Amino acid sequence: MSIEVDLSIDIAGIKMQNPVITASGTFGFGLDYLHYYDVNKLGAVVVKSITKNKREGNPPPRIIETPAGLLNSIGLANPGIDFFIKEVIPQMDSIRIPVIVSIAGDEIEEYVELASRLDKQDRVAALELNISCPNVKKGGLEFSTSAEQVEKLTVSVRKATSLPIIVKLSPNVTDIVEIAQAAAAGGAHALSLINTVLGMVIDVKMRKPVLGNKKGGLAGPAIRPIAVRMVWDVSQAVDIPVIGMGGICTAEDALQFIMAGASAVAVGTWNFVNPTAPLDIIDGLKEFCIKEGVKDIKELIGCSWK
Amino acid sequence: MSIEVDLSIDIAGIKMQNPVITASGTFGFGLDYLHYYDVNKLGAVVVKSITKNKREGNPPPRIIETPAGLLNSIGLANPGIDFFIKEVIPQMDSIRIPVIVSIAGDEIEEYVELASRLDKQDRVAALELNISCPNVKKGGLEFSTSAEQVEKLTVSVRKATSLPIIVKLSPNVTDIVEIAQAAAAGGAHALSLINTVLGMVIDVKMRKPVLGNKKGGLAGPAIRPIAVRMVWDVSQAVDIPVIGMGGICTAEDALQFIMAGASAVAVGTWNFVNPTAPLDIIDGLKEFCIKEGVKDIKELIGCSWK
Amino acid sequence: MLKKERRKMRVRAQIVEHLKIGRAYYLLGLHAPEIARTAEAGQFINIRCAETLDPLLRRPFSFYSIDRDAGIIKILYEVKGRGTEILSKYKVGDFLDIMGPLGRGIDELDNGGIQVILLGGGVGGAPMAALAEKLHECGMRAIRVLLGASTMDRLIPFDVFKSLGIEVSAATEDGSLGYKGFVTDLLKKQLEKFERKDCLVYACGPKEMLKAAAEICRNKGVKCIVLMDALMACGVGACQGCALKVRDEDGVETYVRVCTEGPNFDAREVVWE
Amino acid sequence: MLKKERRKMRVRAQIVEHLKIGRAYYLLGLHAPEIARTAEAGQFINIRCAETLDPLLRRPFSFYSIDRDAGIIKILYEVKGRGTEILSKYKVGDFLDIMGPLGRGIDELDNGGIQVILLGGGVGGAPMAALAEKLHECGMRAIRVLLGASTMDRLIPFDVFKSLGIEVSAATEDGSLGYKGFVTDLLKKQLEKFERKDCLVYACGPKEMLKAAAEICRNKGVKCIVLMDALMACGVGACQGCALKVRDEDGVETYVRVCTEGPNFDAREVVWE
Ligand SMILES: Cc1cc2nc3c(=O)[nH]c(=O)nc-3n(C[C@H](O)[C@H](O)[C@H](O)COP(=O)(O)OP(=O)(O)OC[C@H]3O[C@@H](n4cnc5c(N)ncnc54)[C@H](O)[C@@H]3O)c2cc1C
Ligand SMILES: Cc1cc2nc3c(=O)[nH]c(=O)nc-3n(C[C@H](O)[C@H](O)[C@H](O)COP(=O)(O)OP(=O)(O)OC[C@H]3O[C@@H](n4cnc5c(N)ncnc54)[C@H](O)[C@@H]3O)c2cc1C
Ligand SMILES: Cc1cc2nc3c(=O)[nH]c(=O)nc-3n(C[C@H](O)[C@H](O)[C@H](O)COP(=O)(O)O)c2cc1C
Ligand SMILES: Cc1cc2nc3c(=O)[nH]c(=O)nc-3n(C[C@H](O)[C@H](O)[C@H](O)COP(=O)(O)O)c2cc1C
Ligand code: FES
Ligand code: FES
Repeated sequence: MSIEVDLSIDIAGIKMQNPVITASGTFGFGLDYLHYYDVNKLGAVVVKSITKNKREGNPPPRIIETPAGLLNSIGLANPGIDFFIKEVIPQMDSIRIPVIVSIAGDEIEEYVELASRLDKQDRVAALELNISCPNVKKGGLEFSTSAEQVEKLTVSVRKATSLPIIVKLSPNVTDIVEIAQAAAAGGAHALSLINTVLGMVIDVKMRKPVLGNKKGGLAGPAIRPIAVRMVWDVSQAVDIPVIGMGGICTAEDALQFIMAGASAVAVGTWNFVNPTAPLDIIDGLKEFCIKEGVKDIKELIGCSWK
Repeated sequence: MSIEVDLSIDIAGIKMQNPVITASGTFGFGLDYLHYYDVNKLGAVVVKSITKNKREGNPPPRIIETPAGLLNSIGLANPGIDFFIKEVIPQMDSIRIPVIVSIAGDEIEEYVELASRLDKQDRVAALELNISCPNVKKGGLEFSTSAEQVEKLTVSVRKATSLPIIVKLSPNVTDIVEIAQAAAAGGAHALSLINTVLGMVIDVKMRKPVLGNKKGGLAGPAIRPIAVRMVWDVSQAVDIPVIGMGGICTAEDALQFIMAGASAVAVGTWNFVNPTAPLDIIDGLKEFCIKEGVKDIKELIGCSWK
Repeated sequence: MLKKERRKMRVRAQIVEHLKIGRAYYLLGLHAPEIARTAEAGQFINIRCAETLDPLLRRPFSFYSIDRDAGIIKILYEVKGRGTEILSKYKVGDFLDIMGPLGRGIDELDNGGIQVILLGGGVGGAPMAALAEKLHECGMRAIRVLLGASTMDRLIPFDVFKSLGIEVSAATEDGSLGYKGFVTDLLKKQLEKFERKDCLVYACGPKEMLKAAAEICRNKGVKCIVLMDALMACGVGACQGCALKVRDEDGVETYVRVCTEGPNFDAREVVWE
Repeated sequence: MLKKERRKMRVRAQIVEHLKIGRAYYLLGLHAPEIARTAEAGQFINIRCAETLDPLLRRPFSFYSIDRDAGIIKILYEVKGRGTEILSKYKVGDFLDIMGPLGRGIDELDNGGIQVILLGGGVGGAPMAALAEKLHECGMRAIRVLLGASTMDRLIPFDVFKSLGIEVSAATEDGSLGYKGFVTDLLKKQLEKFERKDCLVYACGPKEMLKAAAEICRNKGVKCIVLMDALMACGVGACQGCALKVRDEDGVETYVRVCTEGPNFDAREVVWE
């Protein structure tokens, strides 16, 4: 009964053995989960967003659970590009799958500098531009909500590196398609969506927001229908591949994104609950394909609207 | 121990004995729940959106459960204004609290016509302009995402009626504050937020969207943090009162909205699960005030940022 | 109408019986005298299966039996997804938050002379048990029950019908019990045998089965009442979520609410899509 | 470091004991030999309390006792909210999805000569039980345990300590058992009695208590290790959610992860806000 199923996928030259990757910020530098399973079974790893300088991040509390969701205001806490290149990359020897490095900045120049420095790193398979982190006051929201800025940023970064560029979009916009098209026009090789949805929880006993940073980004299963809708809209409007994410827990969830038009999917918040979920999802995708007689998972990409 | 707590609130001349109302579209015409409890204990009732002509609504399936949420594409199914005035209003005799009538249209002229017809109805305490229903192709989204259109609409409706006007805002925008300010500038007496968040669920067995209308609006606890964030932002930016809604189930949830700046709160999806929730919330608000020594709930409005 | 609807209520009902039936079904008995008092065959209750927000909504289940004297109602359910999975974990003595009785009961039963066929596919047979009891109570004796399922494990129990002296014929797709094939084949045969039109068919089960039954009955000129399924949010008529397309005599199509105007409909009105 | 962390794992552990303790706490015993093998006092496990998506995250609980030979670990927990409420419903024989051992264990125990005080506020006393066992195992005899709570029902059981021959002093805010007042008052008195600085205090409990204990120890020049609480998402260092502000010797402030760099910290490093 067991037929061969082709789960492999090539996104902008990033060759993945399967379409299941980890979402930035939920998997550290790919090292924290090495103890739980063989990370090399994934399609790729996306690391926590890196900035030029070390960032301490936002004051705690930084996370609060919401109904089927997680609100966070980590604030891009990361050791900075120097430490990343000197200390983290050498530790990544045991990771043999593509490593996608997420970068974030306050200004275009910062992205450009990060990109050109990472350009020289062999271990880096692609760059993801995090233009949509809602937890940074400067930059952040501006980039992600202005089509013009997004295009300009993408063009600038492309000039600085020959690495494939993935632009990660924010859901906190009136028209995500417009932003997606701007990124594509700027030369993005692929798009990631969605980042977190702006939200807030108030502690009624203290009469103030729970999070130290007041607002945070909502992730997890709660936002899944929002993410599926956006992947559906964007993937029909652009010619570059889309990496879908937002509340993916199971193979069925992953299939929703693939059928909505995603070429690959990323697991975020659910890693925290079930660290081996990405593996379960890979198995589940294979099983689905076998049962449904699908020889190549690529047949399913966008099949709900094609 | 039992001190007197003042829960009453006056929103744009709508005098409510307490700040707990029902959200449009989740309480029918206030008649379906008459069997479960005394609806007259609520602050007010908002009825299902009415359009000029009878609308059959969207093809089924119209609802699908999501993690801690409900995605719906009812499509404004309603019997139209004639039937509403002739058949429904007379049945509302047993309702002695303010009845707020939600109206929706494809064009400004339709809103104006609905407003002027309802202007003459004694049973109607106020109008809520549903400019944000994501389930109608024409109109709907356009109004709600354009500050200019929202202001124009509000100005036009104000001319047609002396009833207080509540503009209900959509969360599917980059900057809800801008839209809120436009409604205020146009003469809105109050704002309701939020309406549902655009979303989609795909049936992976059928390889197509579950809902007959493909996309729907996400409501329920899942969207609560998004709603609280928007109430927080909007209520600090405008001088008119805000009615908060989105995933309210308990008194604690209601307090989150009040502390974020809402003068009243509406219960939507949760009515379906717990029809007496609005009463439990009223009791819970009173209890909270007693415990915390709050004599007038109005003291709590916006207290998390004041 | 309002008077009738006033009977709807929300109660915490104690579980008095909870048994696994065959490999796929559970029988759940609830002490809910206020609901039992007015409940009718064909109506349903809306159960809150979980205390958490996921799954969020209540789940609808038809009455399988109604014992007014004892104040006990029963449902027969299949574990389909998360709601019923959680429901199956409850123990005798636990309490459940239920709303009911919801929907219209079946009330066209006075025509004593008529021959009645009760058709149930899978767990769709459940409401037929309550209906059989009601018909029997009304003095109706010309009742036949046709039950179908993919395999014998998925047939609902026959005992309720047998204890009323009602004949049951079964069909399984794999032939593990009774006729091998679809239960609608049995319906066809039965209607051919009758050769008379003053027969009334009640049917509940998967949509495809209902559609087939509707067509068979239409061809024979026999009236068929179908109990329709729909995804429901409120169950009380407030949300318009459970829309079903129907066509009136003039061919005008409108949507009706399964939870309020139904769940039982004349099959000729239903627009099968 | 990597080698040590490799010991972390995720297992389905069977419940071997589940008792209500007093009015507020539960004792939960789990058969998890792989985790018990390497678990250290001061570390914790992350339990998936519900199978649904609400509550979503795991919940962290410190080891209350570790029995390597039997492969059994125990936690003592308080029902605080929905997660622990659901947890309390599990029965002996059920399985739980747990991750562990997480965080750093307490490993500064070799200095045999030192006098140790274990300070626990409310359910914060739980990890002190595992610590007492470990200290005793290491041959340490100069141990005193100070437990505090609002009322006697909320004191953790003394038996673990008593069976090791360790003296326990209790304080309750309402005076229902032991000293009437804060357990930090007892700490102050104890430290005054000692009049020596080669004493080590371990403390776990509400933030206000830890802050007070830290100050008392600082004034006396006594080292104090605090077990910090934090809202956690991953528990393994990946999310940066459990940030705690610390200040190094040069006064430089940074955030560390309670789940990875902690949960135990030198109280002098913690920036109390
Ligand atoms: C009026 C009425 C009476 C019913 N009576 C019975 C009965 O007596 N016994 C019985 O076993 N079942 C009955 N059902 C169906 C029952 O409500 C569903 O099986 C149940 O809601 C599934 O819940 P779940 O959480 O286990 O499944 P979910 O996890 O919600 O879904 C599992 C699968 O079932 C489908 N499903 C979910 N809800 C429904 C629904 N309301 N109707 C149809 N499919 C659904 C989903 O699309 C999915 O494919 C009745 C339904 C209606 C509308
Ligand atoms: C390293 C560590 C070890 C712990 N060890 C124990 C232990 O041995 N025994 C024990 O009873 N508890 C322990 N806790 C606390 C325990 O994790 C929380 O009480 C539990 O997560 C509450 O879950 P809940 O779903 O019942 O409450 P929720 O419904 O999530 O919340 C109820 C209340 O508790 C607060 N809360 C929720 N999660 C936490 C948390 N992680 N820390 C502090 N407050 C929280 C919420 O803000 C809210 O006010 C420990 C926490 C940490 C970080
Ligand atoms: C704790 C946390 C930290 C995150 N950090 C980042 C980040 O540094 N860069 C980024 O692009 N996205 C970040 N994200 C967003 C995720 O990558 C992902 O886009 C989002 O969480 C939606 O997926 P999910 O619902 O599966 O978590 C973070 C999300 C969480 C929950
Ligand atoms: C089934 C359903 C129907 C709705 N119909 C309407 C409507 O007709 N007009 C309107 O303004 N809002 C409508 N809404 C939106 C609600 O009024 C409310 O704004 C939204 O659901 C958020 O609140 P909740 O999370 O408490 O449900 C509807 C919501 C649901 C779930
Ligand atoms: S389920 Fe809400 S109207 Fe039928
Ligand atoms: S809880 Fe995720 S880093 Fe500590």
